[in-house]
Amino acid sequence: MKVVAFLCRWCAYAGADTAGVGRMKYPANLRPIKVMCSGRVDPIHVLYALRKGASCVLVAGCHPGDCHYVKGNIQMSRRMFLLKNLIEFLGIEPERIQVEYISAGEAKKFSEVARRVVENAAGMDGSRLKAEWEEDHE
Amino acid sequence: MNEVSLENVDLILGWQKGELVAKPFIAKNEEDIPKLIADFTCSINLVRFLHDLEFDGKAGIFVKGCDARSLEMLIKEGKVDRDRLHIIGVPCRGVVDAKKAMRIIEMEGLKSPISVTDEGDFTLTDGNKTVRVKREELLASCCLTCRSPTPQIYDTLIGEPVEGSKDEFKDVEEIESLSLQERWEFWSDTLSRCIRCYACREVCPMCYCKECLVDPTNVVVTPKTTAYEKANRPVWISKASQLQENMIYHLIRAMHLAGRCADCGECERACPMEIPVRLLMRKAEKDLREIEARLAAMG
Amino acid sequence: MEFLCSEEDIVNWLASKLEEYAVYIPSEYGFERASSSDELKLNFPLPAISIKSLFFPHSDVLMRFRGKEIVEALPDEEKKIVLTKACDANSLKVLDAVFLSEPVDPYYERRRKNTVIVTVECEQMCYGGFCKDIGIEPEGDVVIRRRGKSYCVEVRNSELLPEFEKFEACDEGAEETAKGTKENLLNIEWLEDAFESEVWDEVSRFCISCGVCTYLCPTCHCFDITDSGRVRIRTWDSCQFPYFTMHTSGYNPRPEKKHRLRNRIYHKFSYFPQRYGIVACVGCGRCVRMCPSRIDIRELVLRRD
Amino acid sequence: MNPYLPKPAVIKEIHREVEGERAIKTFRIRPIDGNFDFTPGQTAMVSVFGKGESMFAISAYPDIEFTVMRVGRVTSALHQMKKGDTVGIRGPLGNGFPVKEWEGKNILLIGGGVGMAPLRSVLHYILDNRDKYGGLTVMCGARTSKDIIYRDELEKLMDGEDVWLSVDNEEEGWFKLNWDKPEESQIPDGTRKLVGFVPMVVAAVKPSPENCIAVTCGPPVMIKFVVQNLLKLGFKEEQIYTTLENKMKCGIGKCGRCNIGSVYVCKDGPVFRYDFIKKLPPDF
Repeated sequence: MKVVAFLCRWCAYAGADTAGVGRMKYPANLRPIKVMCSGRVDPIHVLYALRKGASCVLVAGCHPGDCHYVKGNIQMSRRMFLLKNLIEFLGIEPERIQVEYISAGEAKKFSEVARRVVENAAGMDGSRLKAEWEEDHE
Repeated sequence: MNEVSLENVDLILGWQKGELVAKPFIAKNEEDIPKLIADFTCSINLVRFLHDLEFDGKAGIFVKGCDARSLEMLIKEGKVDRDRLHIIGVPCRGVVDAKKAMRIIEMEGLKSPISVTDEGDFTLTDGNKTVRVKREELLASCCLTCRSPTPQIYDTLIGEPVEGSKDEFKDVEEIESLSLQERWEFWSDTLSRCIRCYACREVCPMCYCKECLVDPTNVVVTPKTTAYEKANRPVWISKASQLQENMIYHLIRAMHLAGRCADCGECERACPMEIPVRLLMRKAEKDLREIEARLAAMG
Repeated sequence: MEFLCSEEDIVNWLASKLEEYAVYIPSEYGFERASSSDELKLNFPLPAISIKSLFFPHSDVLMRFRGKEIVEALPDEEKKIVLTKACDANSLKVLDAVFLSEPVDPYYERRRKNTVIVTVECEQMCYGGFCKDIGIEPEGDVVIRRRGKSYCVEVRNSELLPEFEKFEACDEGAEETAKGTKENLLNIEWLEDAFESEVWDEVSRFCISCGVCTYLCPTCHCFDITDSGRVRIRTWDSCQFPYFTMHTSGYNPRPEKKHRLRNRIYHKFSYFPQRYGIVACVGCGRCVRMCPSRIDIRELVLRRD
Repeated sequence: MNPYLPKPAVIKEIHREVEGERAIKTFRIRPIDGNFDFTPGQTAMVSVFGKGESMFAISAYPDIEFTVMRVGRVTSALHQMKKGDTVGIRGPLGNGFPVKEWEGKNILLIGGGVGMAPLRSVLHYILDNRDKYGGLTVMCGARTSKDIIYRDELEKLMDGEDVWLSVDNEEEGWFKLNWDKPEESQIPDGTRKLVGFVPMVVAAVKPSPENCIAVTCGPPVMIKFVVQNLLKLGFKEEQIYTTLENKMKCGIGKCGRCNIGSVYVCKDGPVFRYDFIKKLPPDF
């Protein structure tokens, strides 16, 4: 069971760093991917993660108003809102996609979110979008 | 077609008579003008052909209400130059869906050639046998919920404006009322049929990208493209027609068209496997409208 | 040998085979395996996806890679009975010519052998179809023709003869009149010196380069081989796609849609007959019915009255 | 036998031919089970598992070597491989050169850039069976002297055989041909390194068509003008051979993308005689 986390380099990733420095524990099956801005996360990245077997995808960006690129996080949240609705429409749990706002200082929030997302993913079966036939998923 | 002339335009992109439904047609000479038609058989959205149409000066184009919506969006996106177009608007009372007609023809055993006439309801006849069909049964599905059958942008309008109906997204709500499991069953049944012929994409006026994200073979290669670039292009989904790959294809298409889709229904009419492609676009449209309404209410 | 049977007789015969054979019957979108005798009938539609999908499916795993090892992924052999119409039955001649000629394609061969083709003749051409115009006659191991309320069953595969001997023989005279002598309207001689013709600009003007005509065509057999993860797959491909023939360098021998459409027509009516001696078109009309731009192949290859 | 199934093969040796953006490397490959009989000019599919497979001309004889320019996904993956790595090899495919038919004749090989690769297999074959053939002339051109593949090998060969190297741009120590009238160039005796496009070299060196077979391979433009110049020198169309290339997937005449008219380049080619090519529709 794996969770892919797209973390904004300016805030959420820095938050994860702070959590690491502060020796706060968070589950190891969260696989962080650093992105320049959460707005960079294209729906295809999220779907690709699910296709490759991730149970859940977390997209974490700056708090509204704090985006380094002015409104990348707002665009991300709109995009993910729509994507969640669409996958739900197809019969896939919308909880597979999680959106959070975590600032660089919120180490505690990061570890809590990470734990919550992983626990939530553990409660679900494998994603229906996983391409079982491809046999490439370690 | 008295309202139409080649005086100020190089050519006119229009429709000509075809069996069952009209064919796209380019009128270049005065003799071509009488061949142009604009009626209930003109289902094809001609706006798509503007992307690779070559002409000097101006071109005339026939648009129905839905076609005009896609044209408007393309103008907004800078893909089409409004000043080079002479838009001939055609208020539309709905168009025939060829696939629906063919199903009736097969069922009734009609023989080609078949003529269709619009008398409130439709009449199909091959000379020997005549079949009357209820209007809703033959109209393209998008026509049943069309909000603006009269083009919103035009230079010439042919005929009287037609009142639109209120779109209540009943088809979307029907799916939404199902449980997650039921929805999954519905979509896995329909989307596993997809053969990835990409007709829905190719026929769509809004799908003009030279390089499509989901099609691993369609990459733009110029003499300057480096080997590194070609070698490292991500292949997001495979070419296999597997349910998951098909789903991601349709999800991505819906995401890319959200808020841009004119609901002309071409994708659905083009689909040889009768996948309700429109439904996904309409779901996105409905959600976006709800957000808009909510934001407006918040002031 | 021909036998006179009722629909019930034929359905009973098929039903008796359900255990030994996988019986496939056309549904609206493709061929589906019948699980019980209730699903068997002689009145079925021409499915959107042709018979080729049974022997040459859209996506087929060729092999898997496990480290340095290559694991062949041949399909299981299956004894099949396929109910079909004359057009699809004829298309198998074309596919056989390609896939069973040297070197034999083992994936196709495995699926193709042990197949009994049961062809039900159509009483009239379907909308858009032109099979009878180009002289397509029913092919198959068993050919079923309607004779009033009953059916004349022609058993061409001698192995199946004993199973029908209990039925009364069908008189042959009736068969002759039914076949009729329709003139062959195929008109392809003009292709010989039309390679550079302006016709191709004209017909391809509204082509949108989608794969509908080729994917639905029962005789189109172009494919692509790609690696996806650790699996090598074969998928249908279409000569109408712009990048079908593009070299990695970016050079494309068929860069425009007129070149690609021309190739499709020439392949079916000129190149294929040159190579294998048969025309690669069976007149099923799928491309005519489904083309989003209403391009009609009949206008190119049929003599107009 | 499954014709789609590659045999595992080990990379025995890698030789860097050309560096830079369009790097070229030659890979010597040995199938693990050892069997692989081919004739010069035949091709094979080389697989990089998980990346795909590509068709290459076999560029040596009797060793199995492939000279690969880095252009796309598979070739880039190949370029990253090391000695001892495993690839897949499927073949030999295609028709190859009719080297048996050519016995007793003079052979003229004209290659441009990476197009020299298939000609090298013929070269090796002729050197192995040197007594069966008459005179041997090799002309090999590239953009610069650094882009000439097999340069060491060809320079060594200059001692005994008639080998000409050429580059497109002027370089020190290389004799510049008359640009406007190459046929009037006065090439000093013993000079074998020329500046000029390959077709110009053909015009300047003036090989005799007498009992000669000319084989040319390279970029399409080069082939076109080389053939023109050969015809001017009195070569007959039946004396000229070339190879064609197209996008290929199956390599066995089934996948339908490499056709030129009714001919599949992968199965019926890649070697064609010029009089045959002239009859094909201009679709390549």
